[in-house]
Amino acid sequence: MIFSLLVYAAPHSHQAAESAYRFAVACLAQGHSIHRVFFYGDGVHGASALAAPPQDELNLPARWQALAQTHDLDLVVCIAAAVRRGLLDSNEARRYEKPGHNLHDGFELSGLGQLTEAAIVSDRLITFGA
Amino acid sequence: MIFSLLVYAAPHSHQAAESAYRFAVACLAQGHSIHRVFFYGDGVHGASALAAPPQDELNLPARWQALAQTHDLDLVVCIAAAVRRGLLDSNEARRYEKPGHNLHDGFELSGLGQLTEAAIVSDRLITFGA
Amino acid sequence: MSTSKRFLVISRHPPYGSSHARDALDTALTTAVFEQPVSMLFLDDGVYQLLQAQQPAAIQQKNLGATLSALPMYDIDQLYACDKALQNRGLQPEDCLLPVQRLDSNGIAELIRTHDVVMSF
Amino acid sequence: MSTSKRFLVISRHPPYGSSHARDALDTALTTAVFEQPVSMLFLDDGVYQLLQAQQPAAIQQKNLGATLSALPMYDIDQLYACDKALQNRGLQPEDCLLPVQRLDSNGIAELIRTHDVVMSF
Amino acid sequence: MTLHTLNRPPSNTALLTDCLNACSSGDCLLLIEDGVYCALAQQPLELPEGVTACVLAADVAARGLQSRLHDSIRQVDDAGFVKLCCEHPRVISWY
Amino acid sequence: MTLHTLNRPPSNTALLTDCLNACSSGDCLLLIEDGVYCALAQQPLELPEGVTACVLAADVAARGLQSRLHDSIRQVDDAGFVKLCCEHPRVISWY
Repeated sequence: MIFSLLVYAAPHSHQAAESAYRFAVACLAQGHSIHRVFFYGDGVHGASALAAPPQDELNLPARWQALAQTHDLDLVVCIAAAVRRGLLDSNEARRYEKPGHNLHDGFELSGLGQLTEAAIVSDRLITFGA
Repeated sequence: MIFSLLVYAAPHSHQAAESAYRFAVACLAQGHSIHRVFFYGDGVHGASALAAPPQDELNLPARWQALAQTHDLDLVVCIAAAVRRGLLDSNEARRYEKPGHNLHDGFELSGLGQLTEAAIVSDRLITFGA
Repeated sequence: MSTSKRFLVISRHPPYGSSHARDALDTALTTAVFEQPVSMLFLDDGVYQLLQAQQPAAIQQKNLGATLSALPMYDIDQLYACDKALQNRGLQPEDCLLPVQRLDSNGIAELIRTHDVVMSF
Repeated sequence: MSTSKRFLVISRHPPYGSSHARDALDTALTTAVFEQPVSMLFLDDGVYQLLQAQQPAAIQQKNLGATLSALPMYDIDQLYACDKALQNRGLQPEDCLLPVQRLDSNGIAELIRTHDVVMSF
Repeated sequence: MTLHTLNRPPSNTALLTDCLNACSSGDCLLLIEDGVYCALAQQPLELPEGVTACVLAADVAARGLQSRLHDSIRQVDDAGFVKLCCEHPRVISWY
Repeated sequence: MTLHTLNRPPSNTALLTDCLNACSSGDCLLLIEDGVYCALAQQPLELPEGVTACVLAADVAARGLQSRLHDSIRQVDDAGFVKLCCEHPRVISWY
């Protein structure tokens, strides 16, 4: 079956961000495929390249990237939610004349339409929110 | 009177972050002083140098910096909360070997003890949370 | 995107205090722009979004009510609200900035069954 | 920091679902490290933090119960909980990982009056 | 005397109850952000004896609630919020 | 048939009520994260007819609730969560 996930909670603040990752791992372990993980609202912080959690907490951006590489899944961050919250790729950093960028490798910024598209082409859309 | 504020909510996600700023402005306008604004939990995102909100929304990190310059107040971000959430100054970026840093000018990372100290030396500690 | 699904966006939060209401609305609008049929259901404090005369300029936020009023222009005209949520808050049809169909529990459960994708905020 | 104030940290949230409980605990511990007298009050679902046998390894979180048990070592021994919150959840003293004084509404209001700084999470 | 601020709607029953139970006579409750929905005439607040309630005017206007407030509740502006903080030696935020 | 996930404790009465009201016969309610507190024997859930409830085992263990669950509620692991999603054509998250 084809799944897509909507992550609408920030890591380290709400367990929902971690739950989404655990669900994705379980999903792939059972042979299902994940079309896209879409990060929206505070969920965008799950794509930060600068997060340095303590060793006994999950480094979710790194985990997501590793999962995406192994299983060829799409990690898309809502661009409008990201930009206002200070999560930029190099393009947006240039556009807004900011001194740096902090989107983790393996993620891309795109529009909310990618959520709609994911819902259309997937058999299931599962939201993890707070 | 001497005030300190505790900001425990992220801008653009919870109004509490904006309420704290409005309160600070009103406070200073009445001739009170603010010893420190302490950013904790998701509140740390209020100190992002990369936030690029739409023009009709407040750019809180820039506003706080301007207020701090004019009124000589301390903007302190809880270092433990910040580092796990991907908000780093240049020191922490080096320590954790991250490719960049994103703490807005005018803010500094420090320990939770700065909240205790603020509560001790201020006449009032007001929390804005979510 | 040839296939089309029926989308339902549930909005449970009041406006302005958090970004939930705005995010729900943006999701519904985007879905409509992608030419998918989309309905909106207001539950709990979400019904407060429907109140007229919102003036959020003083708290430096965009007027959510104004965006809501524009929903029919985007072909989002299937708008529903929990009857009990409206009643408990004393909200009459004339208090609302656009007409919604009032549903009881059975109506809500049935509405869900007639949609393919349900997103709640 | 010669002067000293009496601190009260209120903790209203259950463990693990959000960072509120951990943040409240870290605040209390830091206050104690800075040699200020600090009390903790558990309200609402915050009383679930007191439950024994927490095993958060499976959800990759630190054991909050273990940290709570260490509070007396940091001279945080003024621990209070809302009696009604415990009762409604069926929590007996023997279910709890450390002893707390149970307070009714009057007791809670009085506790607040005897503290200088109150931080709620 | 304590100033209590509360920023959630009354549907958050546990929060409102805890806040009201924690009040002593002479305390003041200031409703801000989504807390202003607690000030509506439709569902009158049951304040403990000796406790007064106010709302932050900007939050009331933002939500279109000007005509729906309960009579007994006073509106304050941001300066009034600061003044209330000065008048009460202790401020607790319920959120 | 719909799978409903819910991740808040029962003190969030409005959320739980909305979720249960939205259920049809044949639906399943999966309690996750802080939602597992809804599964305790102490305050039994009033499920609509034809609706079953499960809890996510890791979240139960994390909170020390193993011995406190209501008899009627089945525990599932992460794989079971995925399976439930497959068995129900529609998934709604209540949070």
